[in-house]
Amino acid sequence: MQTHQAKRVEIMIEAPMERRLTEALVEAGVTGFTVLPVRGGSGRSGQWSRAGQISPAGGMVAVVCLIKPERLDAMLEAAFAVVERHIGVVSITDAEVLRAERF
Amino acid sequence: MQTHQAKRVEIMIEAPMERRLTEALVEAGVTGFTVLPVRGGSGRSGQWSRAGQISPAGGMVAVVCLIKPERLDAMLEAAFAVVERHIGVVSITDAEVLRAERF
Amino acid sequence: MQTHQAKRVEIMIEAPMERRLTEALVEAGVTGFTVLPVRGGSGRSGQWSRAGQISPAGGMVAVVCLIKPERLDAMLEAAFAVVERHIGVVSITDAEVLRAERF
Amino acid sequence: MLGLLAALARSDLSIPEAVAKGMSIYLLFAIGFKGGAGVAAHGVDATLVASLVAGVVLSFALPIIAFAYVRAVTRLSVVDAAAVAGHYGSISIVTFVAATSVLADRGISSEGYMVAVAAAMEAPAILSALWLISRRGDGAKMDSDLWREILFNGSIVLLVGSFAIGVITGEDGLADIAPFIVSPFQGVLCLFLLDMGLIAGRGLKNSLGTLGAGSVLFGATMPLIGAALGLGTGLLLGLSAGGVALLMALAASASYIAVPAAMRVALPEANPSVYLTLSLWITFPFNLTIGIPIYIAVATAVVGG
Amino acid sequence: MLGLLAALARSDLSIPEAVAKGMSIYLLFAIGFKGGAGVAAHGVDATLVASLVAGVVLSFALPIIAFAYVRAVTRLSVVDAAAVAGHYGSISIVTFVAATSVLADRGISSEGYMVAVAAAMEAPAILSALWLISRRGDGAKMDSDLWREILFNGSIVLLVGSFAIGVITGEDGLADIAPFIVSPFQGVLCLFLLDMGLIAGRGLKNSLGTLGAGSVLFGATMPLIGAALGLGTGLLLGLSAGGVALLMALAASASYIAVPAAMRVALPEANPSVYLTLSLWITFPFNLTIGIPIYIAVATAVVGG
Amino acid sequence: MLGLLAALARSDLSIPEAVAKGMSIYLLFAIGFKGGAGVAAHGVDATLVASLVAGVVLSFALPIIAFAYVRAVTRLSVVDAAAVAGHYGSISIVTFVAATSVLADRGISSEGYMVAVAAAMEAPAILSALWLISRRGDGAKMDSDLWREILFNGSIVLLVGSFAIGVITGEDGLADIAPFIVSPFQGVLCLFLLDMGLIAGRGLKNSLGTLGAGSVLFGATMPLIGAALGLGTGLLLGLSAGGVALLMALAASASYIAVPAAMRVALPEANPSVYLTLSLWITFPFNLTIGIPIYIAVATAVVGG
Ligand SMILES: Nc1ncnc2c1ncn2[C@@H]1O[C@H](COP(=O)(O)O)[C@@H](O)[C@H]1O
Ligand SMILES: Nc1ncnc2c1ncn2[C@@H]1O[C@H](COP(=O)(O)O)[C@@H](O)[C@H]1O
Ligand SMILES: Nc1ncnc2c1ncn2[C@@H]1O[C@H](COP(=O)(O)O)[C@@H](O)[C@H]1O
Ligand code: NA
Ligand code: NA
Ligand code: NA
Repeated sequence: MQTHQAKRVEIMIEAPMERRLTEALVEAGVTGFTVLPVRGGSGRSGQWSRAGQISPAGGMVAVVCLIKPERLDAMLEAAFAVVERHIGVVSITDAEVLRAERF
Repeated sequence: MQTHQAKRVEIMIEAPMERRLTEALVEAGVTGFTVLPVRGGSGRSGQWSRAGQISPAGGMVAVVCLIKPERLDAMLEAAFAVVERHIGVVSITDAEVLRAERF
Repeated sequence: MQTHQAKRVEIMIEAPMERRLTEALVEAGVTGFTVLPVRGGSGRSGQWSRAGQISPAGGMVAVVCLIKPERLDAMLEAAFAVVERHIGVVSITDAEVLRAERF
Repeated sequence: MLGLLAALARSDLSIPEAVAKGMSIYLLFAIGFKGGAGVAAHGVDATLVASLVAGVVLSFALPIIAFAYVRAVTRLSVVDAAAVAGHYGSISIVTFVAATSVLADRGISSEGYMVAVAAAMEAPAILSALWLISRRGDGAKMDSDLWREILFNGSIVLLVGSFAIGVITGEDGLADIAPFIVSPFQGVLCLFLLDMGLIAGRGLKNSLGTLGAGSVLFGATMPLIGAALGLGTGLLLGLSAGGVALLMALAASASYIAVPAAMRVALPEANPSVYLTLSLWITFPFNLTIGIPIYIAVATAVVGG
Repeated sequence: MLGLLAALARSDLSIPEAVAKGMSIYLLFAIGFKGGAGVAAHGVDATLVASLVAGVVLSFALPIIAFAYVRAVTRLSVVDAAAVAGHYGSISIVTFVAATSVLADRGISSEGYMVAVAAAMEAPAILSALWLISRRGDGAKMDSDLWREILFNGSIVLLVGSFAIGVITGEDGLADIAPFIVSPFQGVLCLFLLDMGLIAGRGLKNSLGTLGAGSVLFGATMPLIGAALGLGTGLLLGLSAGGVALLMALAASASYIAVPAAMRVALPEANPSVYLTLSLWITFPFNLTIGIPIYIAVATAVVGG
Repeated sequence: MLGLLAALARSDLSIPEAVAKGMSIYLLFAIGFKGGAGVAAHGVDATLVASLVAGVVLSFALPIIAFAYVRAVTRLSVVDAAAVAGHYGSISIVTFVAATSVLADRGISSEGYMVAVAAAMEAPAILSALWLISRRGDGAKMDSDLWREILFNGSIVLLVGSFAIGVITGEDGLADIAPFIVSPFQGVLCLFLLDMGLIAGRGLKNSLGTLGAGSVLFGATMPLIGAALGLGTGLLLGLSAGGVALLMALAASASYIAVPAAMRVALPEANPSVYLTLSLWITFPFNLTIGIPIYIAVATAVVGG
C-alpha cells in the first residue's frame, strides 16, 4: 500500500493549557490533531491520578499530531512557545501515513 | 532484553465505524488491537470536542494495533477498505515488541 | 529545534496491575510516565469493551513512558517482571524529545 | 434565556459526556415507563395500531417533502439534501419529552402509546433518505449490520423496552418507582436541556456562518410543514388534543442523535455540519421555544381541550 | 423478560461506565446506611458477632465444597477450578441488594447487620482458593499489597463505612437523607440491573460456547448447595426469616467484581472467561430469577413468616 | 470520622470523575436556584448591591493580608506565596454549600443573594495575586483569554445562571422542581464530601511531608482571620445572623478548583502541591469540622439568632 513519510508528535500537557496549545497549532497552520484523555501519570512534579478529581487543574491531556516532515520545525516552535514555562513532555516519532493529501 | 521487529498502526476513526473496522481486522486475521477513547480533535472537517456530547456520531476512537511487519500490507488493505470513504487518519510506526509469540 | 534521542515504551496492561507496574517502574528509577485509559480491545483472550463495565477486572490501561535509550534495558526488565505472567503487550519505538533535562 | 445561553456558551461549563448520556437514559426510561403505565391504566385503545402505522407512514413521507423543499430553497447537493431530509422525517425524542412535560404542566392528558409512536417514527425516514439517493444511481451502502444498528439503536430499544415494562407492571409498578421516575423528572430534563443548550450554543457561532439564508429559512419553516401534516394525521386518527399536539411535535422535530450516526455510516460524503446545524441549532431551539406552544394551542383549539 | 434482554443485548444500548459505577456506589451506600440505621434502631443483637463469624467461616468453607464439586462435574484444570471456587465462596452484593428489595416489597423484615455479614463474606473465599492451589505446590503470588487491596477494596469499605455512619447517626440520620437513600433506590436498582443484564446478555452467546454442559450444571446447582448451607447456618444462629433468606442468598451468590479483580492479580493463569461466565452469566441470573424467590419461600416456611 | 476517612483513603474506593463533576454541577445548580428563589420570595433587599460590592472588596483585600502573613510564617518564595494568597482571597463553594446546609438544619435563615456574593468573590483574588507578583517585576502572563476563562468559568456561570433562573421563576419554579432540587440535596452533598475526603485523604500523607510547620499554622489560622473580616463586613452590611455566618465562611474558605486552574495557566512556576495542600488538605477540612460551627455560633451570638 502506498504510504508517505510523516512525523508523529505527541504532547502531554496540563488540561488548562489544552485550548492554548491547539490555538497555537492552528495559528501555525497545523489543523490536524487528536486529543486523547489521560488517566494519570508521574513526573518531576509527582504522581497524580484522575479518579474522583473535580478540578480541571489536576489533569493532563495528550495531543497527537501527524504532520509532514518539512512542517515539523514550525510546529515544534509553536508548541514549544506554549509548553515552555509549563510541565509536560513533547516527543517525535518517524511515521508513515496513508492518504497524504490529508496532511 | 530480547525484542522483535513489529509495526505499530494507529487508526483514528469515527466511533460509529469502530465495530466495522475491528470486524474487518479480525476477518483479515488481525486479532490483537487496543481501542483508546478520544476526547476531541481537529481536521479538515473542523474541530470538535467530546464534552457534553450525547450523540455517538460526534466522537472518534483510536485503534492501536501491533503487528508483524510481513502482515502489515494485508492489514492496511483491510483497514483501508473501511476508512476509505470516511474521515480519519492511519499512521504506521516501526516498533519492537517483547514476547513475539503473541503477535 | 534541538531534540534528543529517546525511546517510547508503551505497555498495555490489565487495570488491576496498574499500580504494581508503576511501582516497579518507580523502583527501577523511572519516574516519568503517563497512563491513558483504554476503551476496549482484542487479543488471544478474546474481545472486550468498557461500555457498561463495573468491574475493574475487565479493563486495561496503556502506560506510555519516554526514557533515555541507555536506561531502556533496566526499565524493560522491571516492566517485564510485572507483566510476565499477565496478559498485555509491550512495544518500543524510537523517538526524539524536547527538553532532555526532563528524562 | 437565549442571552443567558450565549453567556454560558462562552464559558468552559460542560457536563461530562457520561453524565449527559446517563441523563438521557433516565429520561427515555422514565417517559417510556410512564407511557406504558398509561396504556395499562386506560386499556389498549383501538387507535393504537392505527397510530403506529400512521407514524411509520409519516416518517417515510416527510423526507420526500423535506427533500423537495430544501432543494428548492438552498443550493445543497443531492447527497446533503437527502441527509437533511432524513433528519426531518425522523424525530427528536428530547423535543417529544419537552412537549410531554409542557402538556403535563397544563394538565392536558395524552395517549400513553404516543411513546411507541415516537419510537416507530425514528427509523423509516432513514430508509427514505437512502432511497432518494439510490434513485439517482449513487450507491449508498446499506448493509444488514446497519439495519440492525438502526432498528436496535439504544434509544429505540430503551423506549420500547421501558414502555413494555410499563405496560406489564402497570400503575402498581409506577407507584413503586414513582419517586425515581416522576419526581426528579423535571429537574433532570432541565439540566439536560441546559447541556443541550451549551453544546448548541458553543457551536452556533461557527456553524451559522456555513449556512445560507435559504437553509435557515428551511430550518425554521419545515417544522411548521411537519406539524401541519401531524395535525391532519392526528385528526384523522381521532387522537385527543394532547395526542395531536404530541404528533405535531414529533412530525415537526428533526433527529440529531440516531439519524446522524446512521448517516455517518451510510452516507459519509454528506457534510455533518449541514444536517447537524439545521436540526440541532435551528429546528431544535425553534421547536422548544416557539413550536411547542403553537402546536399545543392549535391542537387544543381544533380538537377542543 | 429474558427475551427482552436478548433484544436489548443486540442493541448498542449501553450505560456509560462512570454512571454504572456511580449507581453501584449509590446502592452500596444506601444499603449500608439503611442496615446501620436498622441496627441503631433495634439495638445490637446478641447474634451480631456470631453471624459475622459464621459468615467468615461459610466464606472459607464454600470454596472447598465448590472446588470438589466443580472438579467432579467438569474437566477444568486445578487452577481454573480453584478460581471458580473462590468466586462461589464470596458473594455478589447486587444479588444481596436485590434480595433485600424483594423482602422489603413483601414486608418481611431482616437483621440490619446482614450488611456487615455480607462485607465479611467477600474476602475469606479468596484465601481458600489460593490455599487450594498452594496445596498442590503451584505458587500463587499473594503479597501484602494484594491483601490490602482485597480487605480495603472499594465495595467493602463503602459498605462498612456507610454501615458505620448509619449506626452512628441512627434513625434520625436516615430520616434526614431518606429522600436520597430510600426513594430513588428501587429505580436505581432497576436501571442497574438493566445494565447488568445488558452486559451479561451481550457476552452470553460467545461465552456459553466455551462452557461444557458440566459447567452449566455446576453454575445452576452450586447456588442451591450454598443456599442449603446458608439455611443451616441461619437456623443455627437463630436469625429471622428475612435474615435466613439473606444468608441463603449470600451463600448462593458468586462474586463477579471483587474476586475477579483479585484473581487477575494473584492467579493470572486462570481463564477469566470461565469464572466470569459461570458467576455473571449463569449463577447471577439464576439467583435473580429463580433463586431468591425459592430462598425466601424456604426461609419463611422453615422459620415461620 | 477522620479515622474512617483514613481507612477509606487506603482503599481503592473512588468515585468516577464524571460522576463527581456531575454531583458538583447538581450542587451548584441547586444552591443557585434556591438562592434565586429566595430573593424572588423576599424581594430584592436594599443591601444586595452593597453585599456584592463588599464581597468583591473582600476578595481583593484578603490576598494582600494572606500574602504578608504567609511570608511572615513560612519561607515560601514570592511566587508561591502570591499563589497561596490568591487561593485564600477566593472561596470554596463546597464550604459555602456545607455551611448553607448546616444553617438549614438548624433552622437559621439567610439572604438568598449570598449565592451571588459567593460568585462575585471567586475571581478578584486572582487579580490581587497577580498584582502582588507584577509589583516585583516578575512577569505573570495575563492575557484576555485567561480573563474570559476566569470570569466565565463553569462554576461562576452555573451559580449565576441558576440564581437568575431562580429569581425569574421564583417560588413557583422551586415548587415545580423541588423533588429534584431539595430532596436529594443532603444525600448528594454527603456523597460529594465523601469523595472530597477520599481525594484529600489519599494525598495527605505525601503532602504533609512537603509542608513546614509554618505552613500548617497558616492553613489553620488564616481562616480565622478571614472569618473575622467577614464578620466585620457582615455587621457593617447589616446582614442577618445566617448571612453573616455565610460571609464568614466565604472569607474563611480557600479555593481549590477555580484558582488552581487559573494559577496553572498564569503562574506555572508556582508549586501546585503547596497551594493545593494548604487549601484542600488543611483549610478545607478545618472549615468543615471546626470552622463552620464556630462561624455560626459567633454570628448568632453577635447578631442575635
Ligand atoms: N518520561 C515521561 N514519559 C511519559 N510521560 C511523562 C514523562 N515525564 C512526564 N510525563 C508526563 O508529564 C506530566 C508532568 O511531568 P513533569 O513535568 O515531569 O512533572 C506527568 O504527570 C506525566 O503525565
Ligand atoms: N494530522 C492529523 N493528526 C492527528 N489527527 C488527525 C489529523 N488529521 C485528522 N485527525 C483526526 O481525524 C479527525 C478527522 O479528520 P478530518 O478527516 O481531517 O476531518 C480529526 O478530528 C482528528 O481527530
Ligand atoms: N497486537 C496487539 N496490538 C495492540 N494491542 C494488543 C495486541 N494484542 C493484545 N493487545 C491488547 O492486550 C489485551 C490482552 O491481549 P491478550 O493477552 O492477547 O489477550 C487485548 O485486549 C488488547 O487490548
Ligand atoms: Na420529524
Ligand atoms: Na457465595
Ligand atoms: Na476566602
